Amino acid sequence: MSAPAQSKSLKAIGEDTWKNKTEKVNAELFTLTYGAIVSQLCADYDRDFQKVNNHLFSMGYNIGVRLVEDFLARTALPRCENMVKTSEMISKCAFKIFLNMTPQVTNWSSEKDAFSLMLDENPLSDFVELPMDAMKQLWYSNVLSGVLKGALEMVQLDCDVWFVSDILKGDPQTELRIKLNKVLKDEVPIGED
Amino acid sequence: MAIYSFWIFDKHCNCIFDREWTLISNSASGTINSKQTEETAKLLYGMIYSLRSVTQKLSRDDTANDVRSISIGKYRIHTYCTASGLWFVLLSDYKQASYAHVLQYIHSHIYVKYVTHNILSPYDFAANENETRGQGFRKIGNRNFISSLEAFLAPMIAQ
Amino acid sequence: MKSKEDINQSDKKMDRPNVASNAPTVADTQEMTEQQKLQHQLQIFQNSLPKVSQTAYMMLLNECVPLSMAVERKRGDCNSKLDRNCDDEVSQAGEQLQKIHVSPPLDPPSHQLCRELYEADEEKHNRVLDRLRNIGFEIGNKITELLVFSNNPNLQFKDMDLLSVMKFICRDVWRQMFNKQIDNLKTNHRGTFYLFDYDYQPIQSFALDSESSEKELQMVKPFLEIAVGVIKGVLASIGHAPEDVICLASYVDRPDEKPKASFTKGVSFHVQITM
Amino acid sequence: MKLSYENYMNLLFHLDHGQETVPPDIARRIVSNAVSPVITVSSTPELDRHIRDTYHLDSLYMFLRFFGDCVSDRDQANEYQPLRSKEEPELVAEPPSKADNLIENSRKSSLKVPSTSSDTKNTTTSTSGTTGGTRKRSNSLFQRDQTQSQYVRFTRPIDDLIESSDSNDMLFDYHSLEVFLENTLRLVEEYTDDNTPFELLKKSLYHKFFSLAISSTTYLSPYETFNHPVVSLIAIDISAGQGYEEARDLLIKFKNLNHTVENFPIFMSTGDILPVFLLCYNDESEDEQNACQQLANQLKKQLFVESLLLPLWKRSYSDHGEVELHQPIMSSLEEMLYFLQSPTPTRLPLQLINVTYNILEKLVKDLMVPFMKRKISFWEETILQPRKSLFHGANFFKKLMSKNSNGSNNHQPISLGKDKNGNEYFVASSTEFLMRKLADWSMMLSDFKTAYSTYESLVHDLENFPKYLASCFEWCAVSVLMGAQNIVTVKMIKNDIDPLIQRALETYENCAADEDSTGEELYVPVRSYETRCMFLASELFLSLSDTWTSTPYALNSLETILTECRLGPCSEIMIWERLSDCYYQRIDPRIRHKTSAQGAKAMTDELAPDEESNEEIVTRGLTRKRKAAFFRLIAANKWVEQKQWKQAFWCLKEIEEAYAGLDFVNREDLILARLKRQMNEAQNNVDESSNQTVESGAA
Amino acid sequence: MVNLSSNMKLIFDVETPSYKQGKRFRNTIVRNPSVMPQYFAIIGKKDNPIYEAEFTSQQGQQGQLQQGFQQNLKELNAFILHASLDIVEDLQWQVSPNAQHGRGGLSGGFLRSKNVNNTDNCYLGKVDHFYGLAITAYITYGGMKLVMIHGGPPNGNTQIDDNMVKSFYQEVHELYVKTLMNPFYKVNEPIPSPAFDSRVRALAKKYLNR
Repeated sequence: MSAPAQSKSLKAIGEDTWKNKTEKVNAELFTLTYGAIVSQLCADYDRDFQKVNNHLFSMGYNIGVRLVEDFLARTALPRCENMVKTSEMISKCAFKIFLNMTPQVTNWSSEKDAFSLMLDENPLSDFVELPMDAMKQLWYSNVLSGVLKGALEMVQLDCDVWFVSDILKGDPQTELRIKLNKVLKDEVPIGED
Repeated sequence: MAIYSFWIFDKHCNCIFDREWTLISNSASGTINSKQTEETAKLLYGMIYSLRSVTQKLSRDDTANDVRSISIGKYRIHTYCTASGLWFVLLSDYKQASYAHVLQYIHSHIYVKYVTHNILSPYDFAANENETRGQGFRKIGNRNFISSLEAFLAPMIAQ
Repeated sequence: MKSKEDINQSDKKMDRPNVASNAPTVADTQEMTEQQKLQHQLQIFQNSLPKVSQTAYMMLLNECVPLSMAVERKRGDCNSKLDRNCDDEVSQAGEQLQKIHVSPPLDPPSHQLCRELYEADEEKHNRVLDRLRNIGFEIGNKITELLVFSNNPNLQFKDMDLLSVMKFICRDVWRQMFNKQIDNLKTNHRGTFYLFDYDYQPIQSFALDSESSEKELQMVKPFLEIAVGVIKGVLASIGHAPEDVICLASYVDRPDEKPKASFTKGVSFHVQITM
Repeated sequence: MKLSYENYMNLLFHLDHGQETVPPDIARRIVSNAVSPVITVSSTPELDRHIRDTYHLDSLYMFLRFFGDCVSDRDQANEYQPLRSKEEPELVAEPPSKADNLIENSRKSSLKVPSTSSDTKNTTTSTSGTTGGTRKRSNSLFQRDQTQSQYVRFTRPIDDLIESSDSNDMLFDYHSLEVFLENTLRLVEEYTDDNTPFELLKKSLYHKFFSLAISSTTYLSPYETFNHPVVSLIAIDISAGQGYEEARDLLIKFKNLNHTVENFPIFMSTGDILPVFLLCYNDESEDEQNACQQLANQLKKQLFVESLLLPLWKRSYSDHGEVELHQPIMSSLEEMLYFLQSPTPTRLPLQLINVTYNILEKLVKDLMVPFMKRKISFWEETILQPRKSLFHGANFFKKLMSKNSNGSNNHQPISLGKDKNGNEYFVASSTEFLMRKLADWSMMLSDFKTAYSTYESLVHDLENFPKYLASCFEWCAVSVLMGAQNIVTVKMIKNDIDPLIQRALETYENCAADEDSTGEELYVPVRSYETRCMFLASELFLSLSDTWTSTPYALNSLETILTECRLGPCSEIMIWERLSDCYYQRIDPRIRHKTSAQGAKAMTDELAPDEESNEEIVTRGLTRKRKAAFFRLIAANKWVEQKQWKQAFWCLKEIEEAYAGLDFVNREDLILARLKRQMNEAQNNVDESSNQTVESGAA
Repeated sequence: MVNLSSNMKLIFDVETPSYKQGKRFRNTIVRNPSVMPQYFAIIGKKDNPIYEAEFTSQQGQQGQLQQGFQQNLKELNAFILHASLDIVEDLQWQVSPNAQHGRGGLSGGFLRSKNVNNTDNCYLGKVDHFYGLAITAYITYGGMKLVMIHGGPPNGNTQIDDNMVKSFYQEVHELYVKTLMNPFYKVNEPIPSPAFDSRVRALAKKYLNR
């Protein structure tokens, strides 16, 4: 079986699901809402952005563990056999279905266990300009890391997910890194092993 | 009677929901999340698990090669496994060739809606290590899930 | 920033019906009243704008509640330790985590946080609700500017009175946020309004593992607070200072003729504006 | 208690009233006063000497000028401050002299000011509230208050006026006005301190300024008759033995002024001036009293001239209280200036003052007003009626006539005449000028309806005489604003009044432009008419009850004055301040009660913050407070430029609230901060110099 | 006595009342006619500016300094602008004859559409004037007031090209909404973003000082 054929069908699944099976909401409202949350956190933590990052991540995790079920239910896709497949699934299906975007997959590690998603558009951070004090520390879209972390964990992929760079911080692009730690083993009932 | 019982197992090998019907004439008959069926659930899971292990060993490449249904004399056991490790299992009349779409519907329209999106409900029914590997006891108990499921499955009982 | 293409596309889509509506021909408008036509065009236009998944949005919105509780926990921890270094420790740890790309410590799962919120003492509980209302207020305060209602048939900018602002909330704001309108709006024409939403979308999937109970209602109640904040925010953007606006959410029974929804109760937002 | 007209206009000398509000109708009162009949005073040198000896006043005129303005208000008597040691109830209660009885029934008391300190001022209020029955309302739409047509102005003898006038004279003199202001401001500086309430005082100063700009007792205009004398008082001194001979000679001299005085204006006629003899005598002398009475009868029989008997002297006068007189409100600028620059307090016995007022009331009620009315009805019958029947509904015929006469370039040759300087004017006896006089006198008598219709019909006759025409338009508008004040509607302003004013201004403008192009760098006199027109319009608009509607018109006029008229710096600042006042008054009627309620609340200092914000929502866009503050700021800046620190200080105080808490207008590089710095520096300089004087004094 | 020596006098020179022209004794000081600066501000709900800028003409000949407002106006601009808010608010609540239902075709939705019609009644046009300076204004739905003082040529009233000015306002409005979407930006607070500033200036260059 050829990889391109597979990926094309993933793309088709993503687009079809987005087009026909997804209730939609205005992207600007989404941006606005996320912004309100981040700004509330910044206020709560008195601009200790490290804590804000952690909270966003944690919030994302709690979303991801549930969102993945929704995703699987919509697409009925099976588990991926490798990270390449996973990366395409994330980019062409998951991002497409939920955020109507398709980040580019690049920067593969030589072991093919780590890759980057290039978010050249990001509905979370549309219009955002970081204040000076947040430029250094805040990963504005960190909720995404959490979501991916949570979602992947639910399909037995223990990964680390983090932002490498962000346009908001003055970087040339926004890069989200996903690195597989290990594939979790399916549990075995007591007595079967 | 077209269907006899319905089960959901999670990735911790726990049965998190079961439903057994006893009367064809009464779709409300039978038990929900019953203690008595605990043993049956374990046996059922064990069987599916073993079969699955075998099939996976038989397959040549990495692509999925899952058990869809198991047919045994009077019954047919339909299984639907999600990538997140949930198993939806339906015991039916042997005549029913496939209930995959039914199980998929239950997953996507009932389970996701009333369990996954119910923020008051856990997404993982094992609260700690001791409740994994088939040792868990928590069940899906919320009325919206049950009533939707009943409404969906009721017509099939008498088919 | 959204891609230029999207904007341009929406422009094009905008223009066509626009021209049509200005054209003197009556033929194509015979079937629709002017008002309906404007509504229709508004719909077409809104459909053409960038979108994301409603599910993702709803999860984000709902996750605010456990998040706010998690914040309360963290802050409570720090306070109870009475340790001035507490903050520093955490952030240092965070920085280290960042460097080695290990995931930061996670908060408890959402359902647990919801339970904690339910069990929290009144003071904590209120702080969490305040936090939620703040988030909602921020959304509401800005959404007015975002939603153009100059020629929106639902609201004329120049002859805007309180009632039309409330209608704007019921129709436009609600539809944007919850994909539905408020079911019923009542007013005494002296600054008091009741907005009834019989199947308030964010909570429709919510239930505890038992029959409907007071506990369940109380646990769900914080999820109404963002909407409360939104209403206050919209009013503030129109010039009614938050101090002058009282907005309270409560449960109401669904009228019989309304179709059954999953959640047991409808929601009523009681808005009172000091004039 | 109500603040009296006079106290308000001279508020600087009545600072105890400083926290009251502007009297209602003030603009109309000022205008009424400004166009009130002028009375010339001529007297024999003997009489003047006698007065100088007794009362230290140069002449009878110098004595009488203090009694101008609203005669029935008896302002000078109100100045009476009883000395604590003296109790003089009898004086107050003393029955009026014989002359008083004659006019008793015509005294009016409605606007008399009750006493503040004691009941000794009852002299002014002792008479009953009966109103003079002679005048009745001619039209219910044209309201009038009871003091109207009670105003008079005194001036020097006609020959005196003519001698000192020049055809290039302004209606008012910009320069003198400025000097007057400067002097007044100096007085303000002297009379006030940092704690003096200043809001009302500032308004009072403006109205004083306004009244001087619109009135003159010395300038005889060829185009209107407001400043032309109506009565000529001819006074002789009975005590000095003067009698019939002197009186007759003086009368003849007066009657012959037309011929004897070089430059006697062709637009004036002594025939339209009522001569009245004033026989001054010593009240203690029975003989003199009798002589007066007899002489009065004789003068009436033989010369057909009425006489008034003024008991100018009496030893007992000085036994009682004396009053320090204030300057009259309407006086010539030159006199004002003179007294401002060299203030010499004038004191007269209270009793004499009351007696004099009694005589003057008699003059006004019994002689002057009836005379004017007789004249008016005569002109109405002889000029107006025939015209009406002739031209009624046949305007085209009239136009035809005027066209024809235009063709021959000789319109109604009898009407026009040239004076010695070659200026062509309507002569006093011309139909046009008599009609003008009819209108002006109606105006003086507060018969605004007649005034309006006469001005209006005159407009057609004067089409080719722009200077006459312009003034006609102007007074047409003024008569409506004066007469129909409370019923003026938006529509009336828009369709009738404002167009009249605009036409007046345009016409003045054209005249001025013509003369500008011919003349050298001189400010042509017609400009002063234009300026006055705008002053009048602004103040009368501002006095309308619907200020929301009317203030824009007032603003328009004031802004034009600022940009077009060559006022001196202080005068200009007065206008800037007035602009600010206008904006403060621009309050939508819908919220007027609210703002006043708010003001009341602010006084009690119990304004909750959210309550306030609510108020703001309701009042948004319905006031012009920010505009007002801005113009006040400009005024402050200009005061600083003039080094009028006190005025600047007051302005800044007035806008303090408006700009409080607004960071962006309080920045260091902006004007407000700069002004504050300059004020401080000036303050420091003053302190330093005063320190120095102290030091040097100590040394 | 006739004229003022003060620097404030400069303000007078540019005045020409609407119904009168050409007074002989108006001292006009000849200034470069190409100099047409603008002072622009976005005013928040408490009369606080959340953004301010002065635009200067770039049009002058080589070597000519970019000229802004004269010093005396510079220190006054904020006040002129503040004063005009009364009128802006007045207009804001007036029912516009043009804003009737069904007129103007297509309606709202989201601002970014750049649909001209949906911001029609936000633009108030010239609202005020002060001695030859014209003041235009624009209100956003959330009640922000965009106000601009247009400096004028020395010998007449400033001419406002409504289409250009309106386009400027509309695009600034769009920028403002984008700013508003920034969660770190709180409604009614000053806009500190240099990007916003440079974009507004670019718009000014595009529409106002060509």
